[in-house]
Amino acid sequence: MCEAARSILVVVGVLAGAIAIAAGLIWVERRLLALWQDRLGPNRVGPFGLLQVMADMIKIMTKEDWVPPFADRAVFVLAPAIIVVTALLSFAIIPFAPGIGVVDLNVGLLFFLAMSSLGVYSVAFAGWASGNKYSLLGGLRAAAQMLSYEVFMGLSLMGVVILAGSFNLRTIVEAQEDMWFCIPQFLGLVIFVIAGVAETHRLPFDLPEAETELVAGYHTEYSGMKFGMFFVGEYIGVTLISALVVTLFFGGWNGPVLPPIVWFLLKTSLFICLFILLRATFPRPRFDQLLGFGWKVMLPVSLANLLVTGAVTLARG
Amino acid sequence: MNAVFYISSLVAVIATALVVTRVNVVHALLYLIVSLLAVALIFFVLGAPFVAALEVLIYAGAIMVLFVFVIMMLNLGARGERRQKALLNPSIWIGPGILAIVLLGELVYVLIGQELPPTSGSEVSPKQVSLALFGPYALGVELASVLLLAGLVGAYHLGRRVAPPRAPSKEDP
Amino acid sequence: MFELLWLIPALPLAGFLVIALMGGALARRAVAVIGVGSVGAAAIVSVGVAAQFISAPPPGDSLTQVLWAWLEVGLLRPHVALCLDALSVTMILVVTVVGFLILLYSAEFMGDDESYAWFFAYMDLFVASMLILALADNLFFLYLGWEGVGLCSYLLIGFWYKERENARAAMKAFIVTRVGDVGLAVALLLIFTSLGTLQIQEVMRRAAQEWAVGSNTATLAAALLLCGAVGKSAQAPLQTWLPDAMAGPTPVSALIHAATMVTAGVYLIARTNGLFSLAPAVQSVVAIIGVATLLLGGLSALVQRDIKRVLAYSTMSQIGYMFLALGVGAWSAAIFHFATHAFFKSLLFLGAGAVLLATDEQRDMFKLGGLRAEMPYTFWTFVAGAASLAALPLVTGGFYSKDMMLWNAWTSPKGSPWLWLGGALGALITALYAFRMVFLTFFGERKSVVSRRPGPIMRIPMGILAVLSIFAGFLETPGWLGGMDYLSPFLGTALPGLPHAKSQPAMELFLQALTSLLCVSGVLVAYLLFVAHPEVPDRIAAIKAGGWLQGFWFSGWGFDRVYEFIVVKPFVRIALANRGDVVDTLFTGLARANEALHSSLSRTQTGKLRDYALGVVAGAVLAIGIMVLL
Amino acid sequence: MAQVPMEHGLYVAGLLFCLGLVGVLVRRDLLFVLMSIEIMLNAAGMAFVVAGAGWQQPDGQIMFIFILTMAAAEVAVGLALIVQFHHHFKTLDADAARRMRG
Repeated sequence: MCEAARSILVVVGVLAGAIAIAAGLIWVERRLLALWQDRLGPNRVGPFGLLQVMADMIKIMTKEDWVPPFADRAVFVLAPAIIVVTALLSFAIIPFAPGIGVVDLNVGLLFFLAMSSLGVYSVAFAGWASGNKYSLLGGLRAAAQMLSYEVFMGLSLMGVVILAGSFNLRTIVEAQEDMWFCIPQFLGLVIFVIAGVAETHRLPFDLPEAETELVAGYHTEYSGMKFGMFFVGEYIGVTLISALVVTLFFGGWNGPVLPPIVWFLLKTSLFICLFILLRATFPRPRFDQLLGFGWKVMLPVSLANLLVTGAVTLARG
Repeated sequence: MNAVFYISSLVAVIATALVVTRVNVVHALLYLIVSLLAVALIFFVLGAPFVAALEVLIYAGAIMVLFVFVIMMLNLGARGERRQKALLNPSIWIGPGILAIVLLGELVYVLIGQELPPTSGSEVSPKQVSLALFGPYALGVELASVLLLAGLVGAYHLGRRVAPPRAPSKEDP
Repeated sequence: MFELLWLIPALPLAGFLVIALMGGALARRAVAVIGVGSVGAAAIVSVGVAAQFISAPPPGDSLTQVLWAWLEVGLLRPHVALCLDALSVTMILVVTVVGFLILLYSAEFMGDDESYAWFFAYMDLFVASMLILALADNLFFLYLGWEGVGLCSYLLIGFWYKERENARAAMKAFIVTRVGDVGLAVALLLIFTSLGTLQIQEVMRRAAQEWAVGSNTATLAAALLLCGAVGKSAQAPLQTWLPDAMAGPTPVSALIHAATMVTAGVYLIARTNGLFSLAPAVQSVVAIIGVATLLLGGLSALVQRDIKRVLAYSTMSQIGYMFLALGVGAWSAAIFHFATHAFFKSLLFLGAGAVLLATDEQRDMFKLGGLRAEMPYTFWTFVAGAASLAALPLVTGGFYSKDMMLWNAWTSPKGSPWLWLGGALGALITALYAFRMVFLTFFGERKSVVSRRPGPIMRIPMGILAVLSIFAGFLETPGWLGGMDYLSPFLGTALPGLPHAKSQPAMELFLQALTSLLCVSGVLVAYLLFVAHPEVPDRIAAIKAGGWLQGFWFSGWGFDRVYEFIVVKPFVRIALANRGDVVDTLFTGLARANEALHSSLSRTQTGKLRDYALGVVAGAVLAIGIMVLL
Repeated sequence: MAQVPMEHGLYVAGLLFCLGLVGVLVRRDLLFVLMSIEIMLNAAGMAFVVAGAGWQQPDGQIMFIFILTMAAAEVAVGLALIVQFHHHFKTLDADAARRMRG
């Protein structure tokens, strides 16, 4: 009974935590961007504008939830849910600390990859269902981009799997007690971060929603809470990728003195900030450059990384 | 957990039936994805987590996305719905339906007499699968890679638009 | 020298291959050099081999050179093997020497022909085939040569195939000889099935052991062999192709249809003499066929107008003599006459060729005449040949060979005075037509223009052959005339001799005198009829019986008409009746049924993907159903 | 983990296969045909996995992986063909390409 209650508590905690962090990120991002771009950012609602999130929520909730008549209603409604659901489901396999985690899946890493590959449908269907040509183009771009980068994402993680000898994230974290995988798998880390940015289609890889060319791409027609879900889904994705980077490459909860869960949250926050820094600094490439970079640079590099890792592991016996 | 199996089976069958009968290709595709996810769940509860993950990752996540991609590229969907409906007059279902039922009957007939073990519920881990895959089945892996290469080359060649598209051929009298 | 035996057929074959494969690229002179030279080289090798054979005979008086195993099917293991004995030595000598001389002659004679290269290619192939035929160690290999010469004969008769008649003649020759060849093929099968071998010496040995004299199998085998021989050697009743075969170029007639190929039948019978000895009935038939043909051919030759047809009928008749000799068991005499005949008949053909060349293909003797002064060289050589043909006593080769045959026909155990009488009568007729030809062509008033005289390349072979046809006879002379006998004992090593019943010099002398008288009188009669009183023949022809006889003989005793009536016409009628092809209805019916089936099946090809898939699935369901339920 | 009779899993696989079969036979739109083929392939793979689970052997899963590979290659080529088809005929109706009928 106690076990069941604990499980439920963890699940609820993780869900709430993830959503809360994602929501909080909206404020964090705006503040940080303002800081780096030498402007103010939201600072009126509450101390340091902290309540700005609440204001935005109220606004978004009360907006008219409009579905365009030319849209495919069912798919239009379904699409934003997918991204939030898949991203949240991925949190199930993250080991936050010893004993804290939703499931201990021995194909955990594959589960994450599977979920992220399902996330493609969200943007693709959103773009298609809107019945708008910009949206369609945005959806197409999103599909192509996510499909491409998923490949390297998976490949870049295989180095970690080889070193840890398991798909289980908990085992992977435990395998990093002596050395974080960011050292032997530095290349994998770089690829994974780039692929992660592409997967969440944040700047500089936000071509599916490029405002200047596609009028916000696949979510042009969305409004109200449906738009809010895309918006929040993106921040959940950022959080998820950061958490995974920490888990896979930076030793997860491992760290001296402080309790494991604190270490984990600290590291994750650091990487979230890094994502925001990326957005603040990089320009947006052309779409063909994006795909070309993916297939012509990332794929060979990740394959080489995998090959070398495998060879070294074999050589060491 | 047995309930999960039966529920997923039901979902898979219903979703698949809907795939076959839909007129909107995107809806059909969505149902197909649901069906595949349900099958993945079946795999999982039957103790095959590795292929369950692959089912989602490759089948639902990659192969079906290709379909979506093509649908979006050709801009199909709602536009062709009425025409699709016209193509599916009820009488067309009779022959295939009978054939399928006969085939299913044959299958059931074969299985009824057999003494098959129940699924044990214990897991066949990814490690076991990998060991067998790169052990006795190594040749199969090589062949599969060759097949993929052939598919790659074939798809590239077919996908190229070399000649300007021909005028649509006249409907034969 | 013996180890070079294989070169003898191989050289002309190589010549054929070289010319046939690169004929287009070779100059005419090169073609002539290769074509003639290859046979000449073969002749030199032959002479060398023959010289060694005579001076140092191999053990058992025969020599076999196995080159390689041709094929192996069960018991049938024919080797490509050459067998050299006295008979084949004689044969290859004649074939290569005469062949070389004729080819040499052709080099000039065919000079203007557009298919020069092919002519030499075919001729070389012919010589090669003929040598294979002569040297073959087994009947299977012999049959290869046999068919090879048949093929070359066909190709060369129809050499000027652009004229329909020539092509027809070629086909006729081919088809008529084929009738005989079928007999030979069956004979081979029979021999193989009953004796289990085709190796000639082995066949003779086993036949003598296993078959009784006059047994049915032996008779049948000999009769079938005879069939082949009759066809190839243009004997009655399969002689009709030979006169038409004159459509070919004259050197071809000289080589193939006078000197060599047509005597293949004689060679075959001599070769398989053991079998014929076992079948006395068949041997008698051989003699009767010989006599019948020699009279038939002679009488037909008597009334021909075409100089080459005269020679053709004459050939037929002379081979009839050889058959007569074979029939009475005088194997050596037949081969002796074969040799002398090869010389004088090819000489006559070459002479006729020179005449035709000079007068622009004027074959009608009645339109020739008076060429004696214009072409003295040709005239004298021609006369030498004609004299030998007419067997003018003492001075010609033909006299000695013919005399030997006639004497044997009288004295041999199988002979009889009747056969002798036929032969003697034939001698008279031979003299008559031979000199009719000479007188008509070279005497009397000149009726045609001589445009061209034979050059040295044509003269040399004619001269050599003239010498040979006069002097070849001295190889074998009767007892009272020196009693030279070089050939008979030599051939005796390969061919059984005749049991010399009793020496009857008086009788022999009397008969010789009688035949000599007949020959000389024949010449005289010819002189009277065609030079002194040329109107007499016309007067004879004017009589009803005479005219009819002339027509009858002219047409070669109407064999063509008879065959036309009993073979060709019915065949054509059947073919016409069968124009719709009775048998074909079965096949067309099959085709129709297939078509109907096809069109009903093709209706299933709707082009619709679903229909195909439906077919596949239905089939699968059915197959699985069968597997499940059974 | 579920402990169900192996037949039940196989029945489900068979049912899915037959549904895919009906789809192939009934639909004229090439995309639907291809999707139905995917259903059939997946059902066949499922039968393997179920059998593998029943016998506690990895072979079933391996066969599924091979089928997956095959399906991936097949879809790549099939979709390329469909795109070309659409360029040619401006439709995806398979019957538009019935020029080859007997």
